[in-house]
This record gives sequence, structure tokens and C-alpha cells, in this order.
Amino acid sequence: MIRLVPRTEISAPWQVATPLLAVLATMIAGGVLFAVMGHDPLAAIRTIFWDPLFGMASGYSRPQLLVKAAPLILIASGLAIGFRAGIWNIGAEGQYIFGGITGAAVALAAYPAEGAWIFPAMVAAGALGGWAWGMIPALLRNWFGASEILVSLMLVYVAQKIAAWMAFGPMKNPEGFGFPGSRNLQQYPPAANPELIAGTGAHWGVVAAALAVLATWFLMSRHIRGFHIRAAGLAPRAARFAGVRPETLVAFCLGLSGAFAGMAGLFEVAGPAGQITDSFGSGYGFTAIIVAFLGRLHPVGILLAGLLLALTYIGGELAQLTLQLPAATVQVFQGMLLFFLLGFDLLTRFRIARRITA
Amino acid sequence: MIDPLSVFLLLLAAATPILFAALGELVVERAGVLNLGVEGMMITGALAGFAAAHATGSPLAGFVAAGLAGAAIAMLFALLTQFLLANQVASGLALTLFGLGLAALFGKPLEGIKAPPMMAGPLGINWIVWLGIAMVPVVWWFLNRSRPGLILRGVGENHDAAHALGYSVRGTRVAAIGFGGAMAGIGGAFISIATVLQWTEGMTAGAGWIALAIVVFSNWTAVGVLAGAWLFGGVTVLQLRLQAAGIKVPVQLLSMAPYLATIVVLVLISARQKFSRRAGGAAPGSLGRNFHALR
Amino acid sequence: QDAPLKVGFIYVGPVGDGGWTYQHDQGRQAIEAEYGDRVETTYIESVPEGADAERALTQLALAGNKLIFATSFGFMDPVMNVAAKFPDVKFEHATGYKRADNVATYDARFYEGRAVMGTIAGRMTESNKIGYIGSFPIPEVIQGINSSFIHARKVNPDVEMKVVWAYSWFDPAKEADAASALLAEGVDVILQHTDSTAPLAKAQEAGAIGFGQASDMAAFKPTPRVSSIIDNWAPYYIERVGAVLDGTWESKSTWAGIGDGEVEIGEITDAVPAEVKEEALVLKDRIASGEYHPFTGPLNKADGSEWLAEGQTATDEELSGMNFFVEGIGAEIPN
Amino acid sequence: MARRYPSLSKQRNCPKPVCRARQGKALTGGTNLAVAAVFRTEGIGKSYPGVRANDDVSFQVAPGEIHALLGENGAGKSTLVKMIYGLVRPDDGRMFLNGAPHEPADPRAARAAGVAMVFQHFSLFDALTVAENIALGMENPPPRRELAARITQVSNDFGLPLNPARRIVTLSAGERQRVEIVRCLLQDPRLLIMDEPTSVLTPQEAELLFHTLRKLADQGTAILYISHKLEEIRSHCDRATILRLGRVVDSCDPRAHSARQLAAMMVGGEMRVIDRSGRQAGRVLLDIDDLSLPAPNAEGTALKSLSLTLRAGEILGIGGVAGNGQEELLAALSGEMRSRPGTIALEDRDLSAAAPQARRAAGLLSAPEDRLGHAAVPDFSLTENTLLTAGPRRQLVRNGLIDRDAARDYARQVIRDFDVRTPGPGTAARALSGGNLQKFVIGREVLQNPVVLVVNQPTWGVDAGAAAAVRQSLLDLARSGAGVIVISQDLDELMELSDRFCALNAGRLSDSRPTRDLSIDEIGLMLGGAHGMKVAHL
Ligand SMILES: Nc1ncnc2c1ncn2[C@@H]1O[C@H](COP(=O)(O)OP(=O)(O)OP(=O)(O)O)[C@@H](O)[C@H]1O
Ligand SMILES: Nc1ncnc2c1ncn2[C@@H]1O[C@H](COP(=O)(O)OP(=O)(O)OP(=O)(O)O)[C@@H](O)[C@H]1O
Ligand SMILES: [Mg+2]
Ligand SMILES: [Mg+2]
Repeated sequence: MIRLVPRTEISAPWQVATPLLAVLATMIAGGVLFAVMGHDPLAAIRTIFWDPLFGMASGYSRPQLLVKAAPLILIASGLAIGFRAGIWNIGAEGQYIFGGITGAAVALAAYPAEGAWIFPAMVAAGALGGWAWGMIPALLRNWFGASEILVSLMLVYVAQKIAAWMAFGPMKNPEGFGFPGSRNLQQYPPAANPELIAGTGAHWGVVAAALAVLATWFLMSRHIRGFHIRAAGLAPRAARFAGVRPETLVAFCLGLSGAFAGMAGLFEVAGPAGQITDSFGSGYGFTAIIVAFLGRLHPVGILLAGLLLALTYIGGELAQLTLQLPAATVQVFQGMLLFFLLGFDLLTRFRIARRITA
Repeated sequence: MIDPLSVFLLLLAAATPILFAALGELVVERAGVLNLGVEGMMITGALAGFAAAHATGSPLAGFVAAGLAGAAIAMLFALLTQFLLANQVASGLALTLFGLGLAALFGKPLEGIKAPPMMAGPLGINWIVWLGIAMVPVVWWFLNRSRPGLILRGVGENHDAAHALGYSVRGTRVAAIGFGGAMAGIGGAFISIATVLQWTEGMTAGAGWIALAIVVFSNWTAVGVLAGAWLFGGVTVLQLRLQAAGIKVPVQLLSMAPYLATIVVLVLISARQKFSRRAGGAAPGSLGRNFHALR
Repeated sequence: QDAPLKVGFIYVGPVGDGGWTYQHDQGRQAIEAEYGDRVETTYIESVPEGADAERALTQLALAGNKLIFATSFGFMDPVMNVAAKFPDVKFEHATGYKRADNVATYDARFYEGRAVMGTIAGRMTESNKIGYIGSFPIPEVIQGINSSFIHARKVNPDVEMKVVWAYSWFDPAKEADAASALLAEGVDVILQHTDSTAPLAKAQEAGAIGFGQASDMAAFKPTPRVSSIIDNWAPYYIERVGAVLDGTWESKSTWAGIGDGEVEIGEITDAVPAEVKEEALVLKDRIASGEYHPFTGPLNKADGSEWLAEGQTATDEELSGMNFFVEGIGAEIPN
Repeated sequence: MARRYPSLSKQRNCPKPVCRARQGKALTGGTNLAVAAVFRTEGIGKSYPGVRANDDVSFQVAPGEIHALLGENGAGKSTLVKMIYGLVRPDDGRMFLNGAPHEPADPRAARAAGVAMVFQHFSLFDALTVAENIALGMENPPPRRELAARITQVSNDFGLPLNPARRIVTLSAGERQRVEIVRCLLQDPRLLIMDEPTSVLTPQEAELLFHTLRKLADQGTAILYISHKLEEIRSHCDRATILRLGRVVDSCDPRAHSARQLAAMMVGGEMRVIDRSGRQAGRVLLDIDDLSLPAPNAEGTALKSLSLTLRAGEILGIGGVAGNGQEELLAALSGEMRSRPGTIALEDRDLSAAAPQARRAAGLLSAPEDRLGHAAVPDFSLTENTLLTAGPRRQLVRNGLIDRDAARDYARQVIRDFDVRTPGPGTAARALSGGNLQKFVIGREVLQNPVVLVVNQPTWGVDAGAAAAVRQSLLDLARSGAGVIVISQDLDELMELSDRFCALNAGRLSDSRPTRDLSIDEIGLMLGGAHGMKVAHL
């Protein structure tokens, strides 16, 4: 009989191997799915996983990978810290939206002024907005013990409604013929977040994501605060004994992940998205949760997971384009990827052993 | 001038999908499992129920199929969390993603078809609505008065103790997850079979998340779930009703109202637990924790 | 024979939404049917507005599509950005107002169809209350509400209009609740500017009637769906593809209505009395021929101020920025 | 007076012995035990990866006998009883209950066969009521009302009154144990197993427990009793089986041996003698003045106007039953809870408002009672666990930056100096046995050269050898000039260690008295009276 024996330490080789296994398994299961749907499985898998990187138009899609992955990585880096501490911020989407709104508000208030201060001020406002939106569940948890999972989730919907309100009301482009949506910030240079080096896709958000990965790695593995965060997630009483105040930690984690998400929202609204619309916020905050887990809550893992998910998005679009696969395929794919990773993850924590008999 | 009774009758129907899903999730959470995949199970039920109702011409068959399909996809979650010991939060999110995608894929051929009509029950209201209300005392009784319910609560409260006393933690939880899936499936099918009468992609539109909120709102009680579903349905219905009556309402604000109300109630309940000297929170002690027994 | 012309589409929703995107995809299929081997069409569905749209558009352009239809208002700026990078690719943007040498815009005069719906609604209501489920308070939707109300009043001076905003294009549960709320107010005819069939299902339960929106929603025939307003993009798409094929394409702004076949009135079922049907069809023909404009004075704004004098018709500018209800609608536009 | 509850025993599937009176006991010394034994094992063996937890274990328990299982930590006692209770399946060997083969598939089967077990941990459901908890421990509980009546009746009959409607969270440790016992009693067991039941009880409560056990034994129930408290085994058990490294090494009448002799049998060698010499009380190090704190939560205890002083080189023992403010006192000293200014002063520095790390920097260190999850993070390596407290004093953390090498070196030093048996500093804390982890925790604090060290339950659940090592280290620390506060429920331990003694009762601290003037009885009086002993004492 087979049984699971817990490892005393998490297996490092398996930590690296399981994501690869999961990707492989997803390809196989996905291939079966494509075959059932009447598509050539090999072509589909090549289109999704290979073509964006090395295919015909890869010169365009490779930089796009960065554009798509940057907000995911930035948000997930913040979330992972909280998840490590057992603080479940499910509402990054709301913080992303709210950060986008506050950041854009600075630009719209400044319009049409010129000045080098505008963009930095927007970044600060975006971070502040996300931070504030994240602090709501933090304070409600600290003061009243309300579950941050639910509060942060509810605040996503509230933020969406606020975005719609802004797009239809206060932020509506006065030159937009009554159509919803703010001015396009891409067309207002002091507020725009353009590509820094042409053809690389790298805008300030990509830079911020890279910095976030570095900073969180440093925090979690070298700094005592990161140590306390991990301790609090594993044994809250022990963390308190070590001098961690749970309230401080809740505020720190929710505030930090909120600020990261808010910044991601700002970089998006000032760059790729360009404007606040009623549908601003296209699920980055939720996808980032998946990225965080796929990356095993580790900064480097998150970096890779963010790029992988971006790949499935872009590859999925290509597959629609060239193979007419429905958009839902990507969702199924991402779901499977996560399923497989979570399943295989077992191997990092347990050994499979035969039952010992005398 | 707005007839409260008519608002009430409206909210009964509006609350039904989330009532089913939340009652199911209540049982799941009472068994100590946090399944965030409600949305994925609902949409699966919505599709399977619609397909079966269309194929057989019987809405009833649709609801049965929806329950089975919801339970079936919930078994994926059970496999991950109960056998492969994966993180429940992540597994639930994956289930939602997967369910939404899968339903969209397999729903393609069903687009544009209309479901067979439902028979109205007492007060001109759908039988399933009444079934949902009837499930409240049933779930209450099961949890608080039946032996399997006691075992289930024991497993949710302290799985180590339940294991030490010889109860199957995994078996209990798998059963609860299956029940939660079935209930979510039926809730989803209510939208496709009884409300919209058609299959459309993404038609549950976030109801699963509301159901999750309602379980917390309910303080993990069946009656609380009913109150939460009605409150949520009530605020939604009322703001539309006020608009329909031509009363100027700050729509933007009111459309946020259900979510804000959930937060407020959540805070009130949590505060009562925190500041009253009554011992212990209401959340099941082992909620969200995985169990692995060595033998 | 030349290589086929590649035509790309990006959709904001899934093609299976049964409404807006579904109808655009019908238009795409009409192109294929019309031109056969001479064209090759592809689409990307469920593209969020914003950065993803820009990328999807670029992918389409890179994949060799020479004509690209972007079918949502929110794709406007992405279209402009991408069009600037691909001057030899023609872009068609639905419902927007920004053009360039290689960007044309097109839209449909849905308000023309709503005039016909309003006429039927005004005649059919017994409670003299008709309900309207609005998606968002934007000019296009407001035009529709005004147009239906004006024509309902014309045939039935006692008619009242109740408006509910769903703040969503597509949310079946919410639309169902909105319909229920209207029905509870005594409404017996429901018009909708949201995309799901949920309001029709509710109308059916309550014995009220409604209209198909965007697509025909024929599954609900003969009642509650007594007619429908269909977005038929096929004629325009066929024309524009033809223009590219024969080299006559140029950037322009098209706002076509019933006359051009872009707005279609779905079959009026036998649930509608013959004389009402007749009256509706006459109105439709008069609009189609250009003989009649649905916004013809005298018309006052809701605040009582005069808008159009006797015989005066609204200009397209006025319509495309419309942000007020006409006199007689009890509701106010939220802002 | 002994009432049985025949209607409750219908779930049994094996026949009742005709006579279950105490006479079986007379047979204990004889050779033909197999016939009379209630329970018997033959060559039981159980392996875990890398460990032979039980090896060829054969022993038997006679009816009416209180039979002790003795052994060091990890000797295999718990494993053995878990097999009897159906939680773990033996790899080899056979078990017999009432002469019939006993192979329970799960605990429910074992219960049906007449085996009941009181666990040390993990078997009550906090949010459920007493009645619900008891119902969960039975196969076919009677209807709710009837069950409640039975609980009231049985618990009163045995002098362990319980209110069936109370939720477990609201009960004290002693009352919780009563629930476990009543749960067993209601099943009318043939064989009752108790795994370290007294570690959470006051001496009075322990007396009460033994009284109950004896009563049960008199009715013919066989009792298998596990404890590390040798004195208690000597005075209450009829027979002892001693395990070492999974094997039975001896079997004896514990009353015929001294505690030292028993310990020697367990470890297979002589015990070290505790050295109390060479200590002198010096200047005042710690001054607690009128310390009051509200209860941290509904289950907690408020501290009421505590005052004490502690001198250099002195060990102050604080006795009392768990739940009377011990955890709160430790939290108030460690800095987990902050108090009013002027209430806590270390070497004349007011630390009342200082954070835990600031107190550690100043020299006020502490070791809480719960090793896994409070004093240490179970999933962290020992190296990482040093960072929990030793950062400031050992310079493991500078400007917020962790010095991993220093932490590893420190962990190695603790392991070496305190004889912690583990593969190395990279091992996770959860992989250590309780005794070894306790040595690590104490060592981690002691090697920081504290000015004052506060420990709560330093030897809880720890075997005699490890306990002696821990106690010696505290004495050595005091000798070196530090002040030590030992909070404990183990009076023997307090008598052995402390210079002065005071009692903590319902959040109040008695005046201290020099220990050498006190007898155990006097201490019992200091503790008694007020606490939970209103119960009909028998
Ligand atoms: N679940 C398990 N997995 C692996 N090994 C185990 C497990 N449980 C016990 N062991 C091993 O079996 C041996 C016996 O453990 P057991 O718990 O029976 O000791 P014990 O005598 O009860 O000790 P203590 O006095 O500490 O309670 C231990 O040394 C341990 O190594
Ligand atoms: N799940 C497990 N996996 C591996 N080893 C285990 C496990 N559980 C217990 N052990 C081993 O069992 C030994 C003793 O286990 P047990 O749980 O009885 O310790 P304990 O009772 O906490 O210790 P102590 O009696 O010293 O207080 C430990 O050395 C540990 O290595
Ligand atoms: Mg043990
Ligand atoms: Mg032990």
C-alpha cells in the first residue's frame, strides 16, 4: 500500500521540479482536451506556449509578455507577503482599481499643466490609493475582527462601482461627447507611462515589478520583518512572543499589498490602458492570486509564474487568432495549470512511501 | 407607496441562487473546509442543468443534473484538498477559473436555445424557491440535531479530536464538499432554468462570491444564511424597485449598497464576538486547515 | 487568384453572449458567406478594453489582416494607437467618434428601431405603464429611451415610462430583478437595452410582453417577445469588405439605420393585433425612406425647456451627445 | 453504591464477564494470568520510518488493576495504547480482550469492544457543548435529553459534577478532563486507557481522579495508566510495565520501589543528582508593583494587583493550577501584553510599556509553556527558531538584517550545551520530541545570559531525564547571578527548585514564603481553598 510520509523539510529539488511537471501535465491534459474539441493538439500547444516566444510575430509578443506580466508580478509580490503571514487579501483587484483612480485623479486635476512632478505624484497617489483601499479591511480586522477575506472582496465590487461612477461622472472626458471614460493619459505626456525603450515593452510598471521582486525577496529572506511575517503565518502565538504585534502586521501586509496593487493600477491607467473606464480593472487582481500561488509565494517563483500566465494569455489570443480556439480555453488552461501545480505540490511536502511491514 | 409584500415576493426569487449556494457552503465550512470555488460550481450547475432541462424537457431533471454536476466538479476540489492536501484558498480559486472556462467551452452548442418553462408554485412563485426556503430548516436540523451533523461539526471544529475518536475526517469532508457542490449547482441552475431560460457564458455574474460572503455574514448558521440572502436580495431588489417607481435614488451609491451592507453586518457581528465576553468565535475551529492522519 | 483578404474582428464579449457580440459575429459570418474564398476572417473574443485590446489589435494586424473591425466603444483609443503603427491596415471602429485616414467609424441608429418598438408598446399596454431597462446612461441608450417614449405617447397619450438602470450590459440575474421590479410597478410592456433574455423570461412569467434586443431572441416567440430590434451589421460589413476588395475603401463615419438595413425590426408576432402591426410597419417604412425622423419637434426637454420647435428635427450632433430625457418621462438621468 | 448503566452497554458486542469484582487482582502475581487478564498483548511490534516504536511487547492487565506504563519520551507508550484503541495498526503481534482477539479497525470498533481512552491532547471540541462532546465519544448515544440527564447523574455519582449544556471553551483544564472521563465512564469500559492525564491537574484534582479510578477499578475495570510522574505512580498503581526503546524491559510493583529506582529502570542507568548548592540572594533585579491586566480574551484570566520582587541568584516558584493567570503573567513579563507604567521594573528600569524585543535587550527573558506554537515555530528549523528571541542579545539581527551564520552557530551552541538530541540545526522544531524541544527552548534563553528568566511549566510532559537536565540548568543560571521565576503546577518541581514560593489563584498572587519552611501540605493550602475545589471532595 502507498502512503504519504511528511518530510521534515520541504524538498528543494521537488520545489523546482513540480512546476515543470505541472506545465507538462497541463500540456498533456490540454492536448487531450483540444483533440476532443477537434483541434490538432500539437499545433494548439505550440501556438500557446511556443509561438509567443519564438513564433513569427514573437518580436512583438515577447515585449508584450512583460507588459502583461508586470502588473501580475507587482500585485502578486505584495499579496504573497500577506499570504505568508496568513493574511488573505483577496481584494487586490479593488486596490488596483482604486489606485488607478487616485493616480489618474492627480493627472486629471493637473491637466493641462506641464511638469516633471506630475508622473511621480501620480505614482505616489496610486500607491496611496491602493494602500488606503487595503487599509480598510486591515483596520476593520484590527478594530472589530472582521474577516479581511470578505471585506477586501466586497471592496472590489465597491471599487468597480466607483470606477463606473468616475467614468460616467466626475472623471468623464469633457471633450468626449458625453461618452463615458476619462481623458486618455497616453495623450497627456507629463502623465503618460510610455515604453521606456522602444520595442521592449518595458514601461515604468515593468521596472516597478522588477524592483518589487527584488525588494520582497530581500524582505522575506534577509530582513527580520520577513522572518516575523513567516513566523506569524505558521505560528501566530510564537510570532507574538517574538515581538510581532498582529495588528501591525495586518496593517503592514494589507497596506503593502494594497500599495503594490494601487501602483500597478496607476501604471496601467497611465500606460497600456490609458484611461479610467467603467470596466477599468480587468481581473489582474484576481489572476495575481493565482500567480502568487503558482510562484509558491516566493519572489522568484512569482516572477516566473507571472511570465507563464502572461504567456498563456498571449498564446491564448494567438490560438484564437490562428486556430479559432474559444477564449474560454485559456481559462480552462489556467485552471488546469493551477490544479496540477497544487496537486503535484504534495511531493514537496510528502514522500510517497510503501507501507512498511515487518 | 411601495408595497412591502411585493418587494418581499421579489426578493424571494432574487435570493434563491445565493441561498442555495450559501447553504451548501455553510455545510462545507462547518466541516472545516473553505471552498472558494462556489462560482465555478454554480456555473457548472447552470450549464448542466440547462442542458438536461433542454434535453429532457423537464426542469426538474435539469435541477437534478445540476446538483450532480456541481457535486462532480466539487470532487476535483475534494481530490486536491482532501487527498493531495493542497491549499484550500488556491484550490477554490482554481475551481472557479476552471468551472467558468469549462462551462463556456461546453456551452457553445447550447447558445440561443430556450429552456422549458417552470411550473409556478404557491403565490405564483417557483417551486425551487420554496425548496430553497425549506432547505433552511433541513440544514439547521441536520447540523444541530442529527448525529451525522454532530460528527460533521466535530470534524470542522477539531479534526484531530474527531480523528482520535475514530471518525473519518476525510470522508466527512468529501461528503460535505459534494453536498456544497450540489447545492451550488442547483443555485446556478436556478439562474439558467428559472430566471433567464437560456444558457449564456458567465451568467452567474459573481453570485458565488456573494454566497461566500453570506456564509460569514450568517455567523455560520442556517437562519443567518437565510437572513443574509434575503438582505442581499432585498437591497438589490429595493433599489431597482425604487428606480422603477420613479423615485430619484443615488443609483451609483445604491448599487454599492449590498456590498457595503455586507461589510457593515460583518463588522457588527465580528465586533459583537470580539467585545462581548462570550467565549469563542463562531467560525469552525479547523476552517481552512488540511488534515493528514498517520496510521 | 489573389490571396484572400484577411479580415479580423475583436469582440468585447464572448460570441455566445446572445446579444451584442453575437450579432457582430453574425456579421462576420455574413462576410464569409458573401465572399467565400476571397476572404478569410478571424476573431478574438472577450477582449477587455484597454491594454489587452491594443495587443489584440496588433496581433491581428501582424497576422496579416488588412481590415480590422473593433466592435466596442472602449476600443477607440487602442484602435487609434494601433492604426498609427499600421498605416496600410484599414480599421473600422464601432460607435466611436475618432477617425484617421485608415480608421473609419460606424454606428447604427438604434433609436429608429426603438420608435417602432415604442409604437407597439404604446398600443399594447393595458396598464398604460411601460418599463425600460437601461444599461448605462450614455447617449445611445438615452436616445433609445426618448425615442420609444415619444412614439408610445404618440399612440397613447396616457402612457407612462418607468426606467431602471442595471449598470451592466449583461447580468442576467440583475436584469431579471430589474424586470421584476418594473412588473411589480404595474408595467406590462418591457423594453430593454441590456443583452440577456432574463427580462423576457420574467415578462413571460407575469404575462407581460417584451422585445428582443440586439439579436432576435426568437426562442421567446410569439410571446412574450412580440418583436425585436436587431443589430444587423451584415450589410455594412459586406459593403466595407467589398470596398477594400475593389480598392475603394476610404475613411468615413457611417451612422446607418433602418433604411440601410443595419437596424432590423424582427418579426412582429401574431400576439400583436393586425392594425397595430400595420401601424408599426408603416412607421418603419416612413423612417426607412427618410420621410420621417423620430426626433421631430415640437419636443421639450424634461425640465420643460424647449428643445425642438414644430417640424424641426434633431441634428446628429445633438443626438450623439444626448444627455436629457424628453418631457413626460418621470425619471431623471443619474449622473 | 456503584451503579452501572446497563442500558448504555447495549452497544457492546462481547459478553460481560460473570464476575468483575476485585478478586482478579489477587491473581496478578500468579503465573496463569492469561485466563484472568482483561487485556493481553503478545509480541506487538510497530515500526515508523527509521524507528522501531514498539518491539515484541507482551504484557497483560488484570481486571480491577491500575496498571502503569512507564518509559522515557519516545519509549513507545503512546504508540502502544493507540494500537489498543484502534488509532494505529500494529505491524505484528496479537492483542486479546477478554480472551477474544482484539483487532479494532478504528477507535469506534475499539469502543464497541469496551476500550475507552482519555487523551492528553486533541480530543475535545471547544465550540461544542459538554453533552455534544460526550455524544461524539459514544457509539449510540441516547436522545439529547436523556443523555443530559445521564451525564448529570453519572458525573455526580463519581463526584465530577458537570453541566451538560456548557461549552468546552468555558471550562477550566480540570473540568475539561472531567468531560473526558465522564465520556469514558458512560461507555462502561472494560479497559480504560489514560495517556498522561494528570499533567494539567492540580494535586487535588489529581487526587480526585485517582479516587475515581480506584472506584472504577473496584468495579472490575482494568486501567492502563501513562504518566511521567513517578510519585503518583508509586502511590496509586498496582503494577507497572516499563518500556525502553519500544521494548518491555521490566515489570514490577511500583509501590515496592523508590522513584529513583523506577527512573533507573526507565533509562537503564542512574539518574543525575540535582545540585542546588552555591546560591545567594543578591540585589533586587525585578520589581513588579501592583500589576493588573484585563483578561486578554473570554477564556483568559485577569491579573489582579500582582506584586513581587526577585533578587539576583534567587529562584522564585509560583504555584497554582493552570488557568489562574499563569499564561497572562508570563505574557505580561515577556511583553506580549503591556501594562500600566511603573508596574514592571528590571534593575530599576521601567519596562512596563516596552516591547518584547526591548525587554529581551534589557535582559528580561521568558519561556512559555507551550513549546510548539508559542515558544517555537513548529515548521521553522532550530536555526530560525533562535531568531525568535535571541536576536537582540546575541546580535543575530543587526539593523533589521538577519545574520544567518550567527544564528546557525548559536543553534549549534544550544544543541551542544543542552544535549538536544537532533540531527542538526537545520531540523524543523516539530521533528523534535517534546523533551528535546524543551531543552532547546530553555537553552536558547539561558545561553543569552538573562538578567531575569521567567519560565512556565518547564518540564511539562518531559521525561525524568530531560526534566532533571532542565531543572539543573535553571539552578545553574541562578547560581551565576540571574534571577529565575519558575511558574509550575508541579509542586515537587517547585519544592526542588525554588527558594521562595507563592501561589497564583484566580489572577491574584499570594505573599511569598521561603520554601524550606513549607511542607507540601501547607503549599496545598496556599493553593487550595479558592480554586475550583468546591467539588464534593471525597
Ligand atoms: N506518527 C509517527 N511517525 C513516525 N514516528 C513516530 C510516530 N509516532 C511515534 N513515532 C516514533 O515512535 C516512537 C515512540 O513514540 P511514542 O509516542 O509512542 O512515545 P511515548 O513513549 O509515548 O513518548 P512520550 O513520553 O513522549 O509520550 C518515537 O520515538 C517516535 O520516533
Ligand atoms: N508526525 C511525526 N512524524 C515524524 N516523527 C514524529 C511524528 N510525530 C512524532 N514523531 C516522533 O515521535 C517522537 C516523540 O513523539 P511524541 O509526539 O510522543 O512526542 P511528545 O510526546 O511531544 O514528546 P515528549 O514526550 O518528549 O514530550 C519525536 O521524537 C518525533 O520525532
Ligand atoms: Mg506519548
Ligand atoms: Mg509526550
